[in-house]
Parts: sequence; structure tokens; C-alpha cells
Amino acid sequence: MATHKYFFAGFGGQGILMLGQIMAYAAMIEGKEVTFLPSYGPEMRGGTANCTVIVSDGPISCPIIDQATCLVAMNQPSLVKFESLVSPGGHIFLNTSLIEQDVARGDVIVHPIPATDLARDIGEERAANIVMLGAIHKMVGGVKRESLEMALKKVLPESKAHLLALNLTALDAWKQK
Amino acid sequence: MATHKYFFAGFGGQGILMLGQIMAYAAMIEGKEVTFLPSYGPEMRGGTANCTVIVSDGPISCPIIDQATCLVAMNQPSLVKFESLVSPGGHIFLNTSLIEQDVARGDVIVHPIPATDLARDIGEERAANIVMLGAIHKMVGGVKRESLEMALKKVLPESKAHLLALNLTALDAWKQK
Amino acid sequence: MKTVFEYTRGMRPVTTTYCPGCTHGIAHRLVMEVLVEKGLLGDTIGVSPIGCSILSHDYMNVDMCESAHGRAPAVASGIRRALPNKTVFTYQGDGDLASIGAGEIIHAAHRGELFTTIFINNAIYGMTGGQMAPTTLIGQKSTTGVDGRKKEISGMPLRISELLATIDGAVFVERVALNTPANVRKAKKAIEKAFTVQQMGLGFGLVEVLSTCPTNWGLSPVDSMTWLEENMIPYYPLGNFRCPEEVK
Amino acid sequence: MKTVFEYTRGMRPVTTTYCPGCTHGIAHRLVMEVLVEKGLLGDTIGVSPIGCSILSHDYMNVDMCESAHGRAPAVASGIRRALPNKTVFTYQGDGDLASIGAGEIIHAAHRGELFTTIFINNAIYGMTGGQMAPTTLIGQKSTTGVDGRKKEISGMPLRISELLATIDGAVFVERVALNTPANVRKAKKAIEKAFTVQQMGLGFGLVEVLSTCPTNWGLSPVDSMTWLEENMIPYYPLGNFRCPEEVK
Amino acid sequence: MEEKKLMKGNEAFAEAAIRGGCHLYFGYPITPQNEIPEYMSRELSKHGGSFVQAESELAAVNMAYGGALTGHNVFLSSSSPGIALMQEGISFMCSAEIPVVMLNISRGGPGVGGIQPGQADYRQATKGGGNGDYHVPVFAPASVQESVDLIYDAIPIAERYRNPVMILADGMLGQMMEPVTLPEHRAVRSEAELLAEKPWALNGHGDKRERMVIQSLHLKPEELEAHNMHLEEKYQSMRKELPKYQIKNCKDAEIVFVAFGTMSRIVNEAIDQLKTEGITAGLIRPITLWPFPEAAFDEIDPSTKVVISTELAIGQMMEDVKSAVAGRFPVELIYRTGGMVPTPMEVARRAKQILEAIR
Amino acid sequence: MEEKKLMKGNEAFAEAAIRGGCHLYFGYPITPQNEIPEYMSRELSKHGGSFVQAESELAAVNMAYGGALTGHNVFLSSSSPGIALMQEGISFMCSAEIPVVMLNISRGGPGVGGIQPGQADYRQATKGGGNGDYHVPVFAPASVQESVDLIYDAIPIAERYRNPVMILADGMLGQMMEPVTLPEHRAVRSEAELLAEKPWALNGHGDKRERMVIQSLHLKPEELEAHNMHLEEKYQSMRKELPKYQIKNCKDAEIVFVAFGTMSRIVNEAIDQLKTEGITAGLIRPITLWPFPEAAFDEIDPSTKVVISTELAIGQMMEDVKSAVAGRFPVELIYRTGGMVPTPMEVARRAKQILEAIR
Amino acid sequence: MAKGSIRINIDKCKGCELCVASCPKKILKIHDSTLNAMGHHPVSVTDKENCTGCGICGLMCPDGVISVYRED
Amino acid sequence: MAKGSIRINIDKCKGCELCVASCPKKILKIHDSTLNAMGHHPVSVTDKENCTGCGICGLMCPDGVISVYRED
Ligand SMILES: Cc1ncc(C[n+]2csc(CCOP(=O)(O)OP(=O)(O)O)c2C)c(N)n1
Ligand SMILES: Cc1ncc(C[n+]2csc(CCOP(=O)(O)OP(=O)(O)O)c2C)c(N)n1
Ligand code: SF4
Ligand code: SF4
Ligand code: SF4
Ligand code: SF4
Repeated sequence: MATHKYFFAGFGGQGILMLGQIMAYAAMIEGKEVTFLPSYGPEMRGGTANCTVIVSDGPISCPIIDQATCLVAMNQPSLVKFESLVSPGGHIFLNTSLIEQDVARGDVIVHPIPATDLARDIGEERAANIVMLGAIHKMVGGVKRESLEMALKKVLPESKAHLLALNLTALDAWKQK
Repeated sequence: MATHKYFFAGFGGQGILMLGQIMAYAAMIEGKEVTFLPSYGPEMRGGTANCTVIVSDGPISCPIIDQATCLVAMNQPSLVKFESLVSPGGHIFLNTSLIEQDVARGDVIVHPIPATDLARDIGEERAANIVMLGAIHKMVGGVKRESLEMALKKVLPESKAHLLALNLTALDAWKQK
Repeated sequence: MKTVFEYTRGMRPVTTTYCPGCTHGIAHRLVMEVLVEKGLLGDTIGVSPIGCSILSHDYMNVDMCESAHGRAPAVASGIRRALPNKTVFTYQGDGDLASIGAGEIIHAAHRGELFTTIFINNAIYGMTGGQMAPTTLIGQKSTTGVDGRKKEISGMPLRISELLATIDGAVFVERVALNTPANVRKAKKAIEKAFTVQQMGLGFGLVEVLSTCPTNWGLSPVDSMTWLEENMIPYYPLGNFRCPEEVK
Repeated sequence: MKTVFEYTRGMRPVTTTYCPGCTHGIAHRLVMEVLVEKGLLGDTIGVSPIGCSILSHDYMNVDMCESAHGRAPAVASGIRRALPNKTVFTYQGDGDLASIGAGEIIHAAHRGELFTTIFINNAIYGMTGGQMAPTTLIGQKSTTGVDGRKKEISGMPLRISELLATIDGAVFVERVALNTPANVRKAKKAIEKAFTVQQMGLGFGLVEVLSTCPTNWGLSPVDSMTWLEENMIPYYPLGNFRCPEEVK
Repeated sequence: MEEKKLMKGNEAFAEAAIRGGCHLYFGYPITPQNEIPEYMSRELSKHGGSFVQAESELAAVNMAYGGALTGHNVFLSSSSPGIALMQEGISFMCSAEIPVVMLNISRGGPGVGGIQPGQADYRQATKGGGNGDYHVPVFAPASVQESVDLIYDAIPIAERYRNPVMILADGMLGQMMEPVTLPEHRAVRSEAELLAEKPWALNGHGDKRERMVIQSLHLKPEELEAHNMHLEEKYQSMRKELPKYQIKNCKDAEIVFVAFGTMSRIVNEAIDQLKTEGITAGLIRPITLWPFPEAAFDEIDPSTKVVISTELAIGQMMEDVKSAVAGRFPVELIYRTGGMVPTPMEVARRAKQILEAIR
Repeated sequence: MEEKKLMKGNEAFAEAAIRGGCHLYFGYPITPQNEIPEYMSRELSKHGGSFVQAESELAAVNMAYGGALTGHNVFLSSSSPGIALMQEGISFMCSAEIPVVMLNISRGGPGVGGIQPGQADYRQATKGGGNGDYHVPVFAPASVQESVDLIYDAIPIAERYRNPVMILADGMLGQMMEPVTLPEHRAVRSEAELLAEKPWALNGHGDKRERMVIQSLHLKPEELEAHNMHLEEKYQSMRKELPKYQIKNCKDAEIVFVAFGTMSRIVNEAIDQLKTEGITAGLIRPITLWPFPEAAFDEIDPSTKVVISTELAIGQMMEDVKSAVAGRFPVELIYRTGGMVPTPMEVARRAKQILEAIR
Repeated sequence: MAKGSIRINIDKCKGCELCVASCPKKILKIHDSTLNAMGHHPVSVTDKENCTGCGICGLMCPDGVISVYRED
Repeated sequence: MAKGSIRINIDKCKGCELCVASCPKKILKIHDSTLNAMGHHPVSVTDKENCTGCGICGLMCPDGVISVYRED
């Protein structure tokens, strides 16, 4: 039974929760089991944001994780705080546009992605989360590409439908790095 | 161990609670154990009033009585309602000024006292309670005469101190019946 | 022979537990007369909170519910939102409305809830035995102010009509008194208008009724009427504070 | 070189958690400046109820306690009765004071309690994320009124200063705004007077401070100032509503 | 059956209440349940219902009473201290026999506490802080889907017993997203149908019947006692009819955990972890917290070494667990409090320590 | 020692609080405890204290918090539904660690209920209706004298633990008169002495120390958990130090009654009546209801046939009795509710029936 | 003949005298020697002939005791 | 020489621009290329010479960032 335990972390405003939600939608579209657990509360006001997404072929008992199979750190403090959460052999995606530090551990697979820069290159800095999503999909998997695209459509509010094309481009931007 | 269980009942305004309090004070003055338990609540508004006074040489466990050794019924409804409360061989004091009915039971000692009339005769209808008190003291006992007099002084509010003499007279009015 | 006055069928043919001469009885009757005359008796739900008038549901011939002390305006709001086509009123004492329930009445007015409040101001807590109310007058004795209310300790009495009249949603606010036949007639008119405001959906309406509490004032009913006139009316001036054009 | 402006020692040298441009910070400072200038910093107890400013005790350099949502006026009454020689204030938001705590503020005013209330009216619930407050303007969007407040559903916004000014014990009531340097200076004057009223034992005083909440208004801090000026001030006119002769 | 939807807990709860027929909602903002009033403010008018942002929780509970005494279904939600403010109202509704469905998205306490998830309102919910002899059935869901189902089902339960019913969830359930299948909208009843089903509801006598009264005051103690006995009969029926629980391999478990709500999911995973270490553990998950499902405890194997109450509270449920176990097994406690949530590994580790100390 | 005085319960309670040092009182009228605010309104100013008639019980409990956080002693009283309204405040004071002595002169419930005496606030008092992990010690006097003593003693207990303490009496105790010996007035402490004893109290920093804060909010769950653990330590000390009870011939009793307050006096007389019929019965009288005096139950003779919880409530204390008995004896219930009070004879008769059914 | 007349439901009368005080013709009086079932001395008319049927007594009675009639 | 000068506590600045908007001399500006420890772009002075030391920036700053001085 394949189970992916993603942990997404960054500044508020970096689209962390949206990232988690797209992943969760995509998993649901495929009929997989999924839970999405955001951090909440006033620490979010201008501060940090993070969420846990579990995707599994079988029932998910617990939405809280001891270890993540995949950490996405969109900024420096997130890496510092959550590096130890990753299970041995797990993946860490680094937004190297904002993180200079290296991953200290040697037992994990590190994916350095300059997501913010790549996103800026395609014209929308705030699409860095989608750039990262594309990278995760490619390097870790968990859900299908079509599912991600369908999920993107679901999650984008109507008022932002015109950004769909841009986001689809962002999904592939990791290739440019 | 001598224990007196008095139950005083009548209209609100007939001084039922005062009657009970004087008795309780008198008992305390003598160093006896005593409890005074009034009925309370909105039924008192213009309605009925009653109270239980227990006087004992030994500790009183329970302020609630199954049976009274002495019932004072200042009006008709009180007699009807509480006649059965009296223990066999107990006393019932009837305010015959307001009660026409007879006591149905044969196993109790009945003391008919036209308390309201006697009180009116000495100039204060509202002293009927004290008239009754004098009668009880004479016929049932429980506390000493001096104690009653001292208690009367304690209970009369300062503003009514001038009524003391009248009340002392009332204590003996039962003799006139 | 013409019937000049008869007890309204809006009142149930029972004897109230109110003390002799308590004007709660007059106020009850006026509300019921208005509902009968407007043909609303069968379409009305009343709310009686804790206070001497908690048992008004035994006297008034309409569907009624009790409410926790002070919360009648919230209860009435709930009923009115559930039943947009019915008539709803609360009948509240001054302890109830002006003290513990101050927040609820203000917010019913603030939201402009479509119900009518009959506010019985008798300047005292009746049911609990004569404690000071927010409306107790300076110098007036109460069981929690045996030497009379003092401004330094308890402030000046609260004028509810004046206060509520500052709230936009309280479209009808009038203070009346039950001390004379003329005032009783005016009181009925005010109550009638308040219900008209509700029927027309214009907003929240309140009639403050200066009432007596002979028992806790320690006065005879007749003297209570005089006391009301001489003491309450000067501090609580009678009159209309707000009335929509449509009802004037 | 003369120091024209320096951060008051009444504020602790920490960074607040307020959002950028939130005028809570200005209001805090004004209160503390007044207390410093009056030499009252060491004799003051503040009460901060739940709301964005619950942590004001981390910022203000006076003894402070938290209070349950809305109950600061009751807490302050308790403190003031226990400590008749100290200075006491509450610092309350509009959800706190005007909604859940409406009863408590009215009765503090009613009793003429000798404390000062700083009432931050930012027309929204800040801490909980932008729900409608009693002070939210008609048409203003909130998370519990996404299409903007509607009079038919929620009534007209509550004007607290006008309402409290009808209460005798509220001897000082003034509405100020923090949108311009001139208004900030006036706000400080009003706060100063309110504390003077308390020092002189004249009664209860309240300063309503029109404030911004850029985050929940969805505007930049600078645009928020404009919005305040163009929308709030017309509905909530600035000025003094009550002031004792002694302090004028 | 509808397709699955990925929904945030709080929004799913609100939608479940609407589909269940609660078209009246009265609430006051409080984290972590603000999405509920926000959702209701957007959605209820579409169903001909009414949303009122109450001035306080005290007002909200009394509005709920007012709305529900007309026979309409009312939904009420808040979080821990807000529920504390409703205690007088809850006791009142029990005494007046008014059905309302209430949701507590609980957080850390006591007092204002914090906003992270907690279960320390267990006693508040199950023993009640209102005055007098009364009870409120309390359901404790463990997933968004179960919350939706329990809310939906609670509506007829409240109606049947004419009593408030509470759903006790926590901030985590309110904030997380899971795929849910939403139940069908219950058929809307006409005013006449409603009154036929609820002859006690007030709607005006229409000059067609005697006036009716809904009351809580009974000045004559004889009458109040009779009324309380009538209520007690209902509570006895609830004790028989309502208890609900789930059991996971209690048959030959060394450890039997007892956990509800979010905590039970953590325990579930801890059980899997313990298994890898050769320790067999089972779980009793009370779904009703009141009535507490005592019968579940008869299913524990006599060979079980220890029963562990596992809570986001300091041994609150443990009191009921002890009472149900009645001395048959040692009862131990694993807990976090104040909004802290243990990981499965943490629970497993502490359980192992407890087991070792007993062995 | 002063001479005995015949005093009405409520007035004696108020006087005991004053003599104990509570010179601040905040209250709202409610039957059957109105004599307390009335007495306070007359007497407190004579002691340099302050009486405020609060606008509500909600305001009263928060005024009490405000008064007490300055280090002064505060007394608070109400009756059943009024106490329900204080639940948020009580939980808040526990979390902020503010000592206040509270008196519930309880009546019949639920809801508005009636005003005759009841004990159905047992759960409200002992389990609490506020949110979160907290406890309030509860003392249950059986006579006017004992009430006076317990109120007087509760004041330093509250101070010692920095926690509210509750006295649970009922309307009968409040309304009856018994001779009482009043305790001495405690020495009045100067403001400086008060602050030396209570360094946590707020009084203005006087530019002499750092500003101090009294708080209930802890947004970081780690901090809230640490605070809750600190509170829990206090509760553990209370569990050790506070339990108090009285035992009457439990050594060779067939029946052991458990009863508190007024009810225990009725049981006392019932025991005498049973004796005349050849039945030996004993009594455990919990004086603390929380912590519940579990140790008392170890003194029950193994030959005892039945333990009977005897209450003016429908088996509320019985839950704790069962828990304390832990299966060692059958536990039965004798009760009246809603303000009805049984006579001793009635209790004796029902106890006999129970015993016969068991024999 | 009197212009008006009143009917008194003696059993409901609480003897408060509000009608007595407000009758413009001063023809109402508490009947000291009668006691009704509630224990109150009820009101009675002293001078039937003078009743104008103005209705004021009914208006002021809190307890619905009095009905008032007038000749057409 | 400038009549006035200001000191900016960059670490406390949240970049809200309230001072920028209210400076009568329009000599304050957010420094887009600097980030302080909180992650905000702090304010800076564009034209020191023009500062009159009026104090308005300090008055309007919610966060106690600015001190203002004036030549005597
Ligand atoms: C929560 C609560 N607090 C207090 C009471 C006690 N109580 C009953 S009625 C009442 C006030 C009565 O005064 P008012 O509202 O003025 O009405 P009146 O009796 O004078 O008509 C009070 C305080 C209660 N029932 N519930
Ligand atoms: C009893 C209770 N109900 C609700 C809340 C949730 N709550 C916290 S702060 C707040 C209101 C915040 O708004 P406001 O008072 O206007 O202050 P602001 O945050 O806007 O400064 C609310 C509803 C609470 N803490 N306690
Ligand atoms: S949410 Fe609004 S009120 Fe609160 S700190 Fe942010 S801007 Fe200020
Ligand atoms: S109708 Fe008029 S005149 Fe006749 S008795 Fe009544 S008040 Fe007097
Ligand atoms: S007003 Fe009514 S109750 Fe009073 S005396 Fe006259 S008839 Fe009787
Ligand atoms: S002191 Fe005046 S002129 Fe100088 S920067 Fe500040 S606002 Fe501008």
C-alpha cells in the first residue's frame, strides 16, 4: 500500500495551503484516500503557514504524521524547523530562491528548485508553489498529471480562471532550472 | 431527652414566623438546641406562612419533621392541611376566632384559643400570635417564661419597642378565654 | 344597554397571583385588548421572562413561552426569524430588561428585530423581594439599599427609552404610565402603535410602562399611584421618543 | 538638538504582533503617553479583553490583566472598588464592547464607575478574521456578510458614543480618529481628559477611537486611512458628546 | 449517492446541518469554528432559512431556543468558552424540552486558553455545567465524514427526545479537509406538517385551540419533581437506545486503548506501530460520550493487561472509563493538554512504558 | 469565643465571609439567597469594604475576578441558574489562578426550575461546566454553624491554592435559623501586607518593578500545556490535602448511607428510626464533594449489604459513590428532586425496602 | 334612573381600591364586612343611582373584576 | 543644514507606509531592496536635507520606529 505523507511549509502568502489543497484534490479525483491538515490560528497572520497532506491507496487512520515522506520548504525557517521531520530516504524540496542553507542530513534525497525565480521568469512570482508542485509530481509522484490539472481547475476561483494557462506552464517550469 | 417539635401555620401577616423565632430565641437563651425552619418563596406573597421549630435538650439532627408534637393553626386552611402532621398524643392549638371547624382526630389534645379576639380585646389584633405563644407555654411548655420575655425583647425591632408591654400582656391573655 | 367596559377575551378567566393593586394586571389587559382588536390573538407568540410576570402565560390568551432572566429579546428574535408572518412580543420587568438583559434588548433594537417589547418599569425587583433595580430612583429604599439609592454608589437611574431611542432600529419608543385613567388610555394607544409598527415590518418597538409595585414600595395601591406620579414621572418623562412617519 | 518625538517609555521596547499599519499601535502609544505625562504609569492597572489587543499587556508598561470577551468593564469595576486610589482602564474592541459586552459597558456607565475605557472601533472583528461587528458599515464586506452589511438583516451600525452619552454616569464621552496627524493629536487630548475625569472622581469616561484594520478591510494601511475618513467619519461623527465642566 | 467532495471540516458540518433540515442558525464568531457562521451567512438564505450573527453566545443559545420552540430545526455552534456561556441556556432547553443540535469545535482551555485542538471539554459536555438534573447526548466523531453523518442524524434524535444534542469535535476536525459524501437534503416540511409532527410547538393558537405554553419554571415542587421524573424517563431511554461505539481488535489485546474523536485516529496508528514491535493493542472508541458506552467494556478480553484512556485532556474521560471498567483492569492515562497533540509514535512509546511497568 | 447567636443561614454566611476578611462582595438578586446581598449592602461599608449589586451574575463573577486579582478577598454568592451563568468566569479564574470564595444556595432545577432546596447542582459544582482542564474544591456544609466555619476556612484555602473555592449549600440551610458561634474577625491586612503575601497581585508597578500580567490566554500550545500541568499539580495537592468527611457507625452497619448537606441530617434521623426497627445503618457524609473523599469508603465493613446514595438529585453523587465503592458493594439510590425533600421516615422506609430486596 | 351600572365579580376582587380612588362619582367603597374566597374585602357600590357608566373603574381595575354598562 | 532629522529603528519597521504618506515633505520612502529580520521592507529617508523635524512621521507610526529631532 503506497502512502505519501507530504509536508508543505513556508511564509503565509506563498500559497502553501493551496499547494496542499491541489494535491489533496488530485488524490481524491483518482479515488485515493486523502487528508489535508493545515496549521491554523493567529500565528498565520503574516507569519508562517504549513500543512500536511496524506495520500494513500488504503484508508488513512491518522491525519497527523510522525514523519513525512516528502517535505517542501518554501523558505529558510521552514527548512530549519522541519528538516528532521523527513523519514530516512524521504525527499526534501528546497526553494533555493529563498534558501541558501544546505540540508544537513545525508539520508534524504534533496531537490533544489529555485521555484520563486522560475515562477518570476514565467511572469508570476506567486506561482512558485505550482512550480514546486510540478517538480514533486515528477520526482516523487503520488498522483497523475491529469489529476493535478483537474485539481488546479477546481481550486482556482472563477475570478482567477484566466491564470490557468500560466499555472499549467508553471507545472513544467522545474524543467528549466 | 425532651424534644419539642412545633409547627406554626397561618396566613402571611399573622406573625407566624415571628412566633417561631421567639420560641427559637427563648430556647437558645436557655442553652437548648434549636432549629427554626420557615417555608419560603412566592407562595408567601399574601398567601400562607408556616415554620417548624425544634427545641431539644440534645443535639438536633434533622430540622425537618415527620410529626409535630405541637401544631398551632392560626387559620382554617392550616388546620385542614396540617392536622395529620401531629403525633398521637400531641397538641393542637386552634385560633377559634378564625376556625370554626373541629379537629377530626381523637388522639390529640386540642386547645381552642380565640387568639385573634383576645388580641383585639387588649388593643392589637396582630398580637394574636403572642396570645397563642402564652397559651403554648402554659399548656405544653418547652421553654421558661423569662426566656420568652427576653426573646420577645430581642425579636421586637427597636421601632416597636413601645409594644413590649402590650406583648407581655398578650402572653397572659389566654387566661381570659 | 350598551357594554362600556368588559374584561377582554384576550385575558383568560383566572385570578392572577399579582398582589392587590399591582398594575401588571392593567398592562396585561391593555396588551391583550390591542391584540384582540387587531385580530392578532391567534397569530401571536409572547415571551415572558423571569420576574413577577413570569406566569403571564397563565393569564394571557396567546401562545407563550418562558425565557431565562433577561434573554427574552434573544428568544423573541429566534421566534420571529422562524415565523416571519406571526406577531411576537416580550413582556419584561426592569430588572430583567434594564439590568441582566441590557445587552439583549440593545441588540434586538440594533438589528431592528420585528417584535414588540412591553417594558414594565416599576423601579424595583418585584419577584425577588424589593432589591434595587437600575431604575430605582435616588433616595428610594430597597432591600439592597435600605437607606435609599445613592448616586455615589449606584449611579443615577437608567432611562431606557432615552437610551434605546438613540438606536436606529428602535423605530418606535414611547414611555407611558398607568397611574390615571387618561394615562391608561394613552398607554393603550402606544401599545397599539407599537404592534402596528411590527405588523408593517418597520422595525423594533418598545413601550416603557411606568408601573407600581405596592408590596415592595411598602405603600397602598392608591398611594403607589400618587408616588408614581410624584416621583417617577418627573424623572421618567412620559411621551413618544421615536415613531415612524407611517404610524404617526 | 531637541527631541521632538521619541517612543514613550510607557510602551515596552518590543515589537507588537499587530499587522503592518494597524492603528492599534498608535492608540496604545497615546494611552501610555498620557499615563507617563500624568505620572500615573506606576499606579495604573489596565484590562485587556479578548481581541487583537489581548496581548497589549506585552506592549504597555503597566500592570495588566486579561479579561473574558466583553467583560472588561465588570473586571475594571471590581478592580476599582478594590483599589480606590489607583487608575484603571479598559482597552476594548468593537466586537468586545459593542456586541458581547454591551451590557457590561452600559452598567459601568450607569453606576458611574471610576475608570476609563478606550474603545477601538475598527468596524470589524479583527482577531477572529473579519466577521461583521455591530459597527460594520452598511455595504461594508465581512466574512459573515460577503455581500456587505444589509440594513434589513443586521440593522444599522451601532453608534456607541451617542448611546452611552444618554447615561448620566458616563460623564466623559468623545469620539476621535487616528487617520491624520491632527486627529491623532486630538485623540490624545481626549484620552488625557478622560483620565483627568477619572482622577477627579467625576464618573466614567470613554474615548471611542476610529481605527483601521487593513488586514480585514482588505486595504493597504494608507488606503485604510482614506477609507476611514471617507466612510467611517461621516457615519460616526467626531467630537465630544459629554464633558464635565471641570475638565472643559 | 452524491460524488465525494473535498471539504474543510467546518464547512462540511455546516452543509450537513443544512441538508439535515436546520435552516436557522444563530452564532457568534470564535476560533476555530468561524467557517461555520461564515458558511451559514452565505448559504442559509438560499434555503429560505435565516442566519443571525448573535451579539454573544448567551444570546445565540437563547435565539436557538426561540427558533426551535416554533418546531423549526436549529443549528448552533461555538467553541469551548462560548459553550461555557451557554450552560444556563442548555439547562433551560432541557427543562423546556426544546430540541436543538449544538456543535462544539473545542480548543485548549481552561479560560480563554488557546485555539489549538483539545478534548478538555469532555466534562463540560457530558456532565454539564448548567444547574439541575438533566442530560445532553454527546456524539464524538473522528472524521469529517463521520461528523457530517452524526450531525445529520442528530437532528431527528433531538426531535425524537425533545432534547438538545451535542456534537463534540475539535479544532483539528474543523480545520482539516477530507473527501466527504454529503447526505441528501431532507424533504422540506410545510408549516402544517411541522406542526403535525410537533404538536407542542408554538405557532399561535389561531383561535382554534387552547393557548399553549412552553415553560421551565415550576414553583410547586411536586410539579417540578413530576416533570423531572418525566425527563429522567427520557434519559433512561437514551441510556438504552443511544450508546454507540466502535471496537478494534479487543479480543486478545494486551493493551486496550480508549479514545474518541481525533485522538482515536492517532491511537489507531499507534496500534499499528505497536504491532510492529510485537505488542497487540486494541481500541474502544466511544462515539457517544453520554450515554457512555459501558457495554463496550464487557468485550475486553480477561487477559488484557491494561486499559489506557488516551485523551487531549487530563484524565477527564478516564473517570468514565474507570467507572465502566469497575475494577476489572488497571486503568492508565496517556494525555496531552492545552492544544498539544501527540504523534502516534509518542502514544505508542508511552503505552509501551505503561505496559512494561505493569508486566 | 463569642456567645451564640440565632441567625438565619444566609445572614450568618454573609457575616462569616465578612469576618473571614471578604470585604468585597458582588452579587445579583436570586432566591433563595437574597438575604446575602441584602446583608452585604448594609454591612460591608462598615468594614471599609464595598458592595456592588452587579447587573448580572456574569458581571458579578467578572467583578469578583477583578476585585480578587488585586489581592483582596472577594465573596460571591448566587443560586443554581445564576451559577450556570458564571461557568465561563469560573473556568477563567481557575486558569488565571485567582482565589475567590463562591457560595451556591441551590434550588430545584433544571432551567429556572423552582426555588425549593435541591442538590442537583452536584455535577455543576464538582465536574464543572466551564471549558478545559480545571477543578474547584467544593465544600458541602450540613448546618448553619458548619456553613459559617467552612466559609471562614475556605478563604485561606482559596488563597493558598490561588483557586476559586465553592461552598454548596441549599435553600433550606440558607433560610433556616440555628444558633451559631461566629468566628473572630480576621486581622485586617494593610495593602503592603496583602501584597507581601500575594506577590502576584496587581497594584500598579509603582515604577519599582517590572509590570505584571494576569492572563488566561496562551496562544502557544506548549505554554498552555505547561501551565495546565502546573495547575494539575495544584489539583493533585488538593486531592491529597483537602478531602474531608464524617463517618457515623459504619463499622457494623447493614446499610451505609452516603449523604451530604441537608440530606445528611435527614438521613441521620432515618438511621435512628431504622435502629428502632432493628436495622443498623451508618452514614458517610462527604464534606468535600470535590475532591470526593474516596478514602471514607475503605472504612465500610465488608459485611455491609448495601451502600445507598441519598440525594436531592437523581443519582448525581451516586456516580462518584460508585466510583469510590469500585464494585465492592451494591450501590443504590434514594432521592427526591425538584425541590421536594423527603422526611426521615420516608428515607427509612425506602432504605428498608432496598435492604429487603437485597437480603 | 341611573345612566350607568356596573357588575362586580366579587370573587376576583383583591380590594385594592384603585377603582374606588378613580371613580369620578365616588360611589365605590370597600365592603369591610364581607370577605371573599381569597380573603379580601371586595368593593361594592354605595350609590347605584349616581353611576354614569363612564367605565373608569373597569379601566383601572388590574384584575378584570368590573364590567360597566350604560343606557343606550 | 537640515532643520530636523529622524532616526529609524529599521528592525521594528513593518513597512506600512503611514509615515511615508503623512510626511509633509514627502521625503520618506520604502526601501524596496532591503528586508529586515521580520521580512518587511523598512522605510528610509530620501532627502535628509529637507526634514523639518516636524515629528509627524513619529506621530503616525504605529510601531515606535521613528525618533525625531530638531535643531534648537
Ligand atoms: C439568572 C437568574 N438570575 C436571577 C434570577 C432571580 N430573579 C428572578 S426575577 C428577578 C427580577 C425581577 O425583577 P423585574 O425584572 O424588575 O420584574 P418584576 O418582578 O419587578 O416585575 C430576578 C433577579 C433568576 N431567576 N435567574
Ligand atoms: C466567549 C468568547 N466568544 C468569542 C470569542 C472569540 N473572539 C475573540 S476576539 C473576538 C472579537 C474581536 O473583535 P474586536 O473586539 O472588535 O477586536 P479587534 O480584534 O477587532 O481589535 C472574538 C469574537 C472569545 N474569545 N470568547
Ligand atoms: S487584524 Fe486588524 S485589528 Fe488586528 S492587528 Fe491586524 S490590522 Fe490590526
Ligand atoms: S362606571 Fe364610572 S361612575 Fe360608575 S362606578 Fe365605575 S367609575 Fe364610578
Ligand atoms: S380595582 Fe378591581 S381589584 Fe381593586 S378594589 Fe376595585 S374591583 Fe377590586
Ligand atoms: S520629521 Fe517631519 S519632515 Fe522629517 S521625516 Fe518626519 S514627517 Fe518628514
